[in-house]
Amino acid sequence: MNALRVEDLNVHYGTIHAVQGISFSVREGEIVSIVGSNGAGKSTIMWTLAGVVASSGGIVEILGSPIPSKPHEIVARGLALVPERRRLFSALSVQENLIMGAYRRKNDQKVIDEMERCFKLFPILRERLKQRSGTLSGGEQQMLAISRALMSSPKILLLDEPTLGLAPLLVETVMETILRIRDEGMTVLLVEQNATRALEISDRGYIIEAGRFLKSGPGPELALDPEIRKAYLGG
Amino acid sequence: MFLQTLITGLSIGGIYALMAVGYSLVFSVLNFSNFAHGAVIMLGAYVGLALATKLSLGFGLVLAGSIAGAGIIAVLNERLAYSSLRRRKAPSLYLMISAMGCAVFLENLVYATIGSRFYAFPEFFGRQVINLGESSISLLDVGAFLFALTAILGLHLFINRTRTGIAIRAGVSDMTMCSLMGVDLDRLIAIVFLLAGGFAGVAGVFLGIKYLVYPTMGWVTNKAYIAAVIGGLGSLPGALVGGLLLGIVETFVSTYVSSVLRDVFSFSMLIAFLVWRPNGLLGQDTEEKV
Amino acid sequence: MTAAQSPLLSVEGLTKNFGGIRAVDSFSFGVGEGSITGIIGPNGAGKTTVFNLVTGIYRPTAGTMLFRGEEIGGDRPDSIVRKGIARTFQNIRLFNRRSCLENVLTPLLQREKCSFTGAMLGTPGARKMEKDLCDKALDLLSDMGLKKYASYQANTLPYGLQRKLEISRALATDPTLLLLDEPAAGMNPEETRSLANLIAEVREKFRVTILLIEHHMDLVMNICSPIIVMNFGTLLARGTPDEIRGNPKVVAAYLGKGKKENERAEG
Amino acid sequence: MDYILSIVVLAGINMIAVLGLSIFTGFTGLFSFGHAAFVAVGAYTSAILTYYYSIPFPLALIAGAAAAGLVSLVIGIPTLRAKLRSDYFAIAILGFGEAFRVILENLEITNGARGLPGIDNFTTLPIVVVCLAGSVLIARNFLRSRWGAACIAIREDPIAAEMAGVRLFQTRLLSLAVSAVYCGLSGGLLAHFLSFIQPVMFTLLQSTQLLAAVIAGGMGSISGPLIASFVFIALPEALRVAQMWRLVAYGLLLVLIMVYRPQGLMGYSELSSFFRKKTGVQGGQKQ
Repeated sequence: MNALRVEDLNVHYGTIHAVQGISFSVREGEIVSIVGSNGAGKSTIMWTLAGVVASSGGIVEILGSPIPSKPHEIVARGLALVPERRRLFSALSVQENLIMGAYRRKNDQKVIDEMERCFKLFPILRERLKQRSGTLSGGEQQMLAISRALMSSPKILLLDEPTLGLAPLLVETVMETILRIRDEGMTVLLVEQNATRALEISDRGYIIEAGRFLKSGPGPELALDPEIRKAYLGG
Repeated sequence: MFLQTLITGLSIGGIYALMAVGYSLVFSVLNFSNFAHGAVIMLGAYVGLALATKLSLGFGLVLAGSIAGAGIIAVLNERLAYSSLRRRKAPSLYLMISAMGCAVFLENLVYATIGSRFYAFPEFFGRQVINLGESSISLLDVGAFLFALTAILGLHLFINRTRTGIAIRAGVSDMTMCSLMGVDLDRLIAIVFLLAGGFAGVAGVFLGIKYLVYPTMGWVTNKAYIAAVIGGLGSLPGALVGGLLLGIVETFVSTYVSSVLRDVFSFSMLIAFLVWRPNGLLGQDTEEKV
Repeated sequence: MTAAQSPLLSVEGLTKNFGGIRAVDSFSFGVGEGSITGIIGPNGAGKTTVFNLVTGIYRPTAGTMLFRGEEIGGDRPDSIVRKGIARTFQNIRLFNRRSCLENVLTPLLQREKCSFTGAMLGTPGARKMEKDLCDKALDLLSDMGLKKYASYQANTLPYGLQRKLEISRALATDPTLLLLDEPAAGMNPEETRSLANLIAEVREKFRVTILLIEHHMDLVMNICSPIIVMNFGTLLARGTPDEIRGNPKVVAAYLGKGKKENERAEG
Repeated sequence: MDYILSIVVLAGINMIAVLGLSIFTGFTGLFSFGHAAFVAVGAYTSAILTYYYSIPFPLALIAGAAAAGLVSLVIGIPTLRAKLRSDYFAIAILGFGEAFRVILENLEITNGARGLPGIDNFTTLPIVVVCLAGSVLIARNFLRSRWGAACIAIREDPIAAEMAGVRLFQTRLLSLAVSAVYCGLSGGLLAHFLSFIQPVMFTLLQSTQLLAAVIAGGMGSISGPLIASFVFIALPEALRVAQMWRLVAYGLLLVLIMVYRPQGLMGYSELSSFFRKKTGVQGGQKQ
């Protein structure tokens, strides 16, 4: 079954047609990447799926039914977004950020269980629990951002440039975490500028340029496609 | 003399702080100066007055009724005058002008319907005084001060310890991300206005008992606004510190310098803070990045 | 016309901190007179911050910026404009509710010295000067192919023409150096090609040096030389389009590395 | 007849102040809750000059307007130089207006809160008409000069304005001073029409009414606010609506405009294009 199905999605910012009739789907348990250069419309797709940016036409279905309009209703349907540049609640502690992630859970024990699950993925967070999240290092912030999204135990996780600004070693950690998350049964939609590594771990990938898909295919295969290089560096 | 002045200053400052909390709460979440807060305080005082005189309720019930009444008024105010502006992300200035319109509207509506008469609360506390050496303090002043301290401390705990409180702080940090955590923003903002209105109710009752109840009594909150700016708009401890500081400074200026200069001094402080320290004493520095 | 001759703009050790974040980190580069220099780099590399520093919108944390040999670090934006640097913005910033003519007329008026009382009383001299400047503005608009839109309100123009109008307004400040921040953003390949032609034309006609940030690589590779590549706020590479395209560091910065390379970097 | 005449004169006087604030708010994009203070400066300065020193009325008027311009620099220089957030600026000038009123209430020369009675009745309808016409003319010229163009550029986009060579601080300060001069002139006329002034005539409420006229009339238009201010003064006066109900309506109007039509009741674009045709900035360029 499709976890996410998008058909003919269009988004306008004023006079700019940022997303131009894009269609794709993500099956349950898949990792799907959308790669492309800056300004191609990747983040816009993510914000639209999360309900923050309004689309100007198109169909979005989540687990077989139409997506609600408000962000908090979308979260309730099992979709969580880790946005570009993390957007942590910087004045709040690590613990409070995690509690916010589980805002919809009324059961305290469930919240604690979810937190334990996150600590298993990222043990460092347990040590930082009381620290203000704004004072964490870049890598730790990314781990917290992913954990915060996981706290709502989503069925579909959207990751927008999770490796932006990270050193190679941390890029590896993030990518391996994504694989682990998928193995636990989650569906992942990944948007990356860091195309090679993202496609390597993806079941399928799409190359986007100027608001349109240029090409799609199995991830590792697409990673070697010269078309990508062209999309990024011209040809 | 000095001690007496200090204590008077603290008690006035306590009431300033109660009022400043409402400004700070709304500012922290919606980033605008809600000048209608003064009118809500005034209406809270009228609600309390009606309960006390028409229904002859006791102090506790009057306070509770006034908190509830002002809280509801504040929520309605947000729904009718601010919510659509907020949803279309209008500049904070538009919200402020709308708030100013609300203040003028509500105040003159009371003036036109209830009238400009001054009303007094029944004497809940009598004229009891406590003697401390040479100085004497009225029970009301002590009560107001202690109540202000307790209420603000309570709010502080609520904001820091409860799930809703954390959500409010998360909203202050990043509204969009707050909604992506599953928070219904409309509901969250209604809670913020309910809290601000509740504090307005308390302030209205204390203000009405200490002075009198009349349509323009809300303008005193200009001072509360100054207190909020001094402490740092959007900061709760700031509202307390700013309120107490302004109360003390004002009382000292009027006692030792001149009572005429008191208000000039306060407004000059407002301008000075806005120009040189817009984040106040305890407010957080906003990042330089545009 | 080669870049190496005399650097019109030379930037040394430019650094900018925002709170704890270092957006630009001792970045050095030069722009040769008459060149079309391109700045590229992945998302968040600090390119627009460099523009904001050069035009005085931000104050640098450290570093020097010499324009025609004169230090401009710390100057107000309007005085930098008067020294001859003009720019356009990533998200077009026009005077939206004014006509195209007024958009171009505004910078022209700012360059004139005129008597305040004369203007207030509407003396014939003041009137004449207004008329002359209007004509000058119209000439500029017609050079840019916008003459027939002169009386249109700026925000009613289609997107591509708004970009053009913004470039016209920048040219009206009589610049020596023109900074273009993602001029092709939101354009389709066809519009991008005609923009490339326009940029080359503008350089000839107005004798300006051009420094541009762009993500449309076709545009950059076709008209820019040299190209400067930024990553993490510093200089990653500099060279001709072919050198840049073949540079493995640049490719890695854009496309990222595979698993093996990442693990190699670890050791 | 006298009654109607006095309404017209009052409306005309008010229109001059609204015109001034319109330059500052409608065309430069800065909001103020304190312009009543500049009306007060003009009123008191000119009244004191004719009352105590028997200075000729025209000179006193000019002095009042000039004094208002100078006083505006006192608040304008620190606040505009600091580049306050626009709402902080509106509040700072509110604080200034309130502080200024308190000072007026306590000075000897202004006769404190009781006010100055017995000012000579110099203001007549022809004088108001001449002043208003001159004000409109100069405002028009100002707005199409390089300074006016700079003001409008700042309103549209301060950063783009700077990159078009506009001096931000100087232009904003100039706009404030010009608007204060207009308010000062209006105050001088007011004092010599009512022949009695007192500090409560220049409160925050008055500032809010001026701002309401500008916002209601339409930002970036000269004619809109003029019509609005005439309607605001003349209509309730003619219908003999009690002051407090009038204020109820002003308050409601401000909220409704912000919620439904922040560009002003008459709409931004029609009025601005109407204005543009009149000034002829684009004259002769139509294809």
